Amino acid sequence: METIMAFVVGALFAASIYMMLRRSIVKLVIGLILLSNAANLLIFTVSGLTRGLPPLIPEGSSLPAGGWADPLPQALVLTAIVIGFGVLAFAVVLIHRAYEVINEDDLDKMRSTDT
Amino acid sequence: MSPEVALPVIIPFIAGALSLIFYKSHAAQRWIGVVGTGALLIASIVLLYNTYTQGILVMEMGNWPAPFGIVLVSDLLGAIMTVLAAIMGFAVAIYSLPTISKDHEAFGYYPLTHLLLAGVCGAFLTGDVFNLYVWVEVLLVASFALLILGGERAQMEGAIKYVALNLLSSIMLLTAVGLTYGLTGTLNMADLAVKLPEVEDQGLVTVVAMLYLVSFGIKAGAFPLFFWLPASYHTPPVAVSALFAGLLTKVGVYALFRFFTLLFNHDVGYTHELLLWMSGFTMITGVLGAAYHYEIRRILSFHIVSQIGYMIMGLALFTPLAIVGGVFYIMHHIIVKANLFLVGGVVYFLRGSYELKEIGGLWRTKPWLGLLFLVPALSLAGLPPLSGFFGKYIIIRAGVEAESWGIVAVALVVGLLTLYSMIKIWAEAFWKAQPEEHEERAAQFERTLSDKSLALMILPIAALAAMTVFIGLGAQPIYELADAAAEQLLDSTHYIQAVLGETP
Amino acid sequence: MLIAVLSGFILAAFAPWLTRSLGDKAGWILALLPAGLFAYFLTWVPVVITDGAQVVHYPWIPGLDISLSILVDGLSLLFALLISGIGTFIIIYAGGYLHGHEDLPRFYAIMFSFMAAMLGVVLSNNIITLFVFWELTSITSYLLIGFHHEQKDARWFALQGLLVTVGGGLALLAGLIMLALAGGGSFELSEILANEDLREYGFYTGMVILILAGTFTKSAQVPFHFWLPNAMAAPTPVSAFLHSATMVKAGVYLMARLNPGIGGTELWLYALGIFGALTMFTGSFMALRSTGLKAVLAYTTIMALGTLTMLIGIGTEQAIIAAMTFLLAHALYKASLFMLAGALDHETGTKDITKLGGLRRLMPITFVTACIAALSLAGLPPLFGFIAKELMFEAALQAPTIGLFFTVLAVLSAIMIVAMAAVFALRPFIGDLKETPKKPHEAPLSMLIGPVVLASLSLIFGLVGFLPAAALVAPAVESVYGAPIDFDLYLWHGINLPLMLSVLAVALGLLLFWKWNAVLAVFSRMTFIDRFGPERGYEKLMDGLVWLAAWQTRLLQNGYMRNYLITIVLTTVALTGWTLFVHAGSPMPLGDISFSLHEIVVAGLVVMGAIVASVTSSRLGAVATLGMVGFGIALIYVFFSAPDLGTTQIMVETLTVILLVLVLFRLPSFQKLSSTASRMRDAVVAVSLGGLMTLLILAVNAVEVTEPISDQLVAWSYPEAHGRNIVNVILVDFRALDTLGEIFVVGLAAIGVYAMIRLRAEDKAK
Amino acid sequence: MNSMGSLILRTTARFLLPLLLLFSVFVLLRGHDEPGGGFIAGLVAAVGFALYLFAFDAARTKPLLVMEPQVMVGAGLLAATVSGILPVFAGLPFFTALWWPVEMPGFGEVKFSTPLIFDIGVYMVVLGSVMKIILALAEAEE
Repeated sequence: METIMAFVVGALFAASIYMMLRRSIVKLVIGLILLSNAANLLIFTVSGLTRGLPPLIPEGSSLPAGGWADPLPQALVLTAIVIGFGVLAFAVVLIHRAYEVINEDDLDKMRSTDT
Repeated sequence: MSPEVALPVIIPFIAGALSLIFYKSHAAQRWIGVVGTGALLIASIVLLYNTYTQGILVMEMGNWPAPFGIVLVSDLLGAIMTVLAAIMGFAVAIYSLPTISKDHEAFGYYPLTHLLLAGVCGAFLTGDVFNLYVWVEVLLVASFALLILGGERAQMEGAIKYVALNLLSSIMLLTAVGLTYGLTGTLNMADLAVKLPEVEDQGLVTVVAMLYLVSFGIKAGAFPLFFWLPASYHTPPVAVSALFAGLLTKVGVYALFRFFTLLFNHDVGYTHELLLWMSGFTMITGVLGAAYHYEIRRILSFHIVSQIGYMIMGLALFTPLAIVGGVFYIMHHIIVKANLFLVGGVVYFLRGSYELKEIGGLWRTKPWLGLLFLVPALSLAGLPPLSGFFGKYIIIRAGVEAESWGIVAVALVVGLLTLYSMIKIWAEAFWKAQPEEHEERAAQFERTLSDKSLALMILPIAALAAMTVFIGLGAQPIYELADAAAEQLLDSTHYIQAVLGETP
Repeated sequence: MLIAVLSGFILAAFAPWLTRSLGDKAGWILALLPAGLFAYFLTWVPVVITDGAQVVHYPWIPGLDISLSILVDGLSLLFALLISGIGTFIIIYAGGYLHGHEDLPRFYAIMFSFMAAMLGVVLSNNIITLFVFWELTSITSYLLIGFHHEQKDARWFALQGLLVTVGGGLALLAGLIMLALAGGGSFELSEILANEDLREYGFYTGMVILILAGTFTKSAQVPFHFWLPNAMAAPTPVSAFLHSATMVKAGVYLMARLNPGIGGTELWLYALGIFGALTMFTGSFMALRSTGLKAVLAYTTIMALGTLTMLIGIGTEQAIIAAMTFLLAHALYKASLFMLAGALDHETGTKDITKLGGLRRLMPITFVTACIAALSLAGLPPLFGFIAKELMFEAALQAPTIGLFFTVLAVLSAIMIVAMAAVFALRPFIGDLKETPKKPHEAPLSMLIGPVVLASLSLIFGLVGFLPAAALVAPAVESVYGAPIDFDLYLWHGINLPLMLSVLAVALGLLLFWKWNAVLAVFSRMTFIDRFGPERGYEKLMDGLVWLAAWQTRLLQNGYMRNYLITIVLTTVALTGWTLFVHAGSPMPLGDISFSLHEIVVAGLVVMGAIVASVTSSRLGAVATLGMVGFGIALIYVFFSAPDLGTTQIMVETLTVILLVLVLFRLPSFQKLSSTASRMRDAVVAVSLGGLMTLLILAVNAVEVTEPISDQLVAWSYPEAHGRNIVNVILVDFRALDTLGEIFVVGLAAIGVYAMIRLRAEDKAK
Repeated sequence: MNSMGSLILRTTARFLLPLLLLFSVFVLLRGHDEPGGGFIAGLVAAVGFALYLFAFDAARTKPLLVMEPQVMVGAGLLAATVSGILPVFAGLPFFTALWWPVEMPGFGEVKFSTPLIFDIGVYMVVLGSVMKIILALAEAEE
């Protein structure tokens, strides 16, 4: 399944970059959301996929029964998801606000700070 | 256990949380701002002193031994960077008192700056790659929010690029961390330093190193990844610009130094050669961008880029002297660059514009401001006997010793062009007479600026200028510090032993 | 000794205050410092004559091999005496010249810094310290040249001088570092020059070129000479100091200083000899074309600098003797002439020679002094300049190679200099009185004392040449030559070839003077010299720089977000992909491809969702498919043993979609903005990164990790950390710091969002 | 909000909010042993308030939060940070878990601990932040 997931993650990365390259700021943000998801899934995948062995310790035992899925990447991904949420909430409101100020959805018309 | 290692993170966290709780009282926030950053400064100096006298300090968070929990590690580089961050924080906190508007205070300026500092210090002190990612995000989101405070059009335009490109960088960092864990099963930097060389396919390690290189390269504003910086740095209030200029890119530079000395030193011929090319182009493109512009903050922003090149050059040459030069350069640069932005702010408050073509006459009316500008400006250009000269001298000497003529030539020519743009600001803003068509605005701005405000702005500027002069004239102790830091960087056994408590 | 060198800086700090409180007498009192220094340096003369060179060591930055050690030998002492001696008169002179000027206080501050920096250059034994002072002279002279800074020209010329000299200075820095390496690592001149095999250094040629780049720019050698005449934008006291004893002489000093160590090679001879001779000729020729009092003098300075460089390059005994004698002679008459030029300008209001005439009655002292100094400039007996010029001819004639070339150029220059000396000394004073902007009268004492004393010295030294030879010139010659030479300086040394050449030069020079008006008319029509001179090169270079800067900045920082993104993504793909291709050895294994139906369905949905989201033209469609991707990923987490992740992902996804719906639908609907071609390009870029990530995952997955740190965490989770949900234990205990950072991120985002929205609300309220 | 169907929504919201809050506390407390934890719990509570907000309006929702969301974020951050500092006073490194088992009548033994304080801090920050964003958006609407 890792191999298949590798392609899924690749597709997510490709789709997100493609979205970010569009001129609309909305698509830019959707691309960012996809990108964040893609990276999370990548971490989850590269540390190995395990079916049906959540890292929970049953009552009366001190180790999960019958092996476990690596809990550390899960914790990392969880942190990353939450951070991603915070950042993207900001980004979403930012483009909203930017649209109100600039009255443009087109990134090509937002060049005044560079030139 | 060394609790002082965690203080530079904890103090701004508490100050930030308190500022949020007292968000209705601006006076309380101002006090927390000054006291909090002052406490941070003291804590960081203590940390540096202890690190210098006792060697690398380690704090195992939660009492979980490394490499299993998160460790905070204060080696000399980390401690030096923390002190610099604290100096910046304190200077900007004072400078903010007269320059930050009520609106900005109402919408979280103070908590944001504290948390930005927390993120920066955390990034400098952490000994864990994923934790580094978290700190980078903390400082990034804080910087996002600071960047848009005010909500002007330019800020929005700049912020979109800043946010998008920096998020891309963070995602790459996250990806690289994930791959690193997939390769080695560990996140602790010291442990990684042990386990990365054991990875069978060393080529794959280099591949992951490239991802880190790009990610930190974006953060550092290196060529060809720097676009977000000149697009946004000139848009927020000048105190924020100064803070950003001093600190944010340096997190990227710091991370490059950390990763490409401690973790990725297995294929120096390849990775550091790449860094060398990167540094050369970074210097050139940055300095040319500055030569093109006529707006003080834009000029200064592009110079951040070009100066980053010198620091990376120190790392890329990878000789002991070059690393010393790199560390020295970072110390000098943070102080000088932030100070230039602060002086630029004073110019603005006296003249009402950052456009060089619209201002002038300051040497006649405010000669002391001229001196306070010349010190950091000439230092930035690397003129003796100021701090920048010695930084550049060490790096150039390292380049000559390594017989890397190309990069030495680039570094020298870029130095001259840096002088050119500093002199451009000097000649236009200070020497030239105030253009008549903008005289009215200038007079009005100068009238509205109270003496007390001006004094509060000059105080940090003068202090930073004094530091610049001191680092220049009294370069020996600073050199010794940089030398000791470089020695730790080049011999990773110090670091590994301090963290893991064993000889690798 | 160190205090002597640095005293200028100390006084500079107080100079503005002193100037204000001392009022009219400021110049006279401030001049006590250089006068004292002069006396102090004089006391060293017997020491050096009897005991040879002295090194005094003061530490500074030992870690970087930088010290404040001071080298006192004949050469440095000669320079130090010139700097402090002439400096004394300059300070007095400036008090008169800039009398009542509002910027006089800061002028003195910069002037003393400049003087101290110059003393530092000639007295430093450490080459880096020498360089520090070297650059300080550049920057302080910049501030001096731009004294009239509200004039555009002054700013422009000041910048020109700065860029040329600092540019050369940077090359010099590299050259000096190489010099230290060549000398085995010591940065002390006394140790470096004691080294015999500097010339065998592997990069000798490069080192010499870099060092000469520094000295040639500083000492205004062709083709860098153009900045020097332009530097006359400075007030006259500055020009007088700059041209006679300081700044431009720094380059000469350094070449002379290094001559015993790295000189004597063919490269050295040809580089210095040819460039020096050409500079000498160019200077004289340009002087002939000039009509400004200061311009004439500036070009004769270039002539003198060229002569000195040529002589050092020739490097024979006679040449070095000639060089040191000429150096002293030039300093005396040049300072004097410049101050006189300033006096004329100051009292008449014009610097144009053709507009001056008949002043001999109104300014008699000026007239007589000018005549004496000009005679020395022209190299006529019984002035000191004559001795120097005779020696120079002799050295040129006896040069080891291309002696004829040197001699011809030297004689040609001498002819023109004779003419210009006559022009300078006679034209403003003889003939009928001409109308001038100011009513002329004799200059005040403060402005005359310097020229009178210095011109008298020219005369005295000429008459009793053995005095300076014994005391000043001989030790300097020894330093430069590297070995003692016995010689005497006499006015009369028989009828020989140099004397014949002198006679010829004087005769032809006077002829030229007689016909100067006609000559000027011809030469001033030769505008191609101005059009194609090196100064145009400098201007073109500056224009080119501005153009290049504009071009590259517009190219790179073009404001188009997608260009930035494409650059970054392609850089990533190139760096990572190339490294993967070249360095990662093992062939990519395909890994585990087992799957069950529900997994593959969800995976397919995620991919489909991503693709649809990126091509759909409907906003709702994009948001819905985005949600689909998110929930699909949540399911994948659940399938692969991560219930916490699944729950969190669902929650977050729900909130994200709500936010998007709340916010995005106030924005305009999607438009097709890009062309098909750019879509294709974007698709290629996107797929290349996606493919790269796939390859990376496959490669990393093939690596077996034996002992991940998480094993230990699992083992500790219940017994040590009292928790059964290991993921949560990691979050709140093992890696609580991450979580702390994480909630700060969330809090920060909330502040940011709040600020953005509320600020908008306030905008509306206004 | 439109009035059509809002009656049902209001009734549901009134009914659901306490339930969701209770559930969120439950998720928070069991998080150390079963899937859950401060973050998820905070989101659950936020969803409850969000529902209430949609049903009524910002003005009526705000008082239910007990404190200003901004203050709640600050307090949560402070609680989490302080929970990390507490062990220092016991001479242990930052974030070392301290456990105080407390016998609670009816619940049995409850493990009161610094990780729990930490998780409560997380809960408050998440709830406060989300509410702050949503309230700000809603107020801007009105």
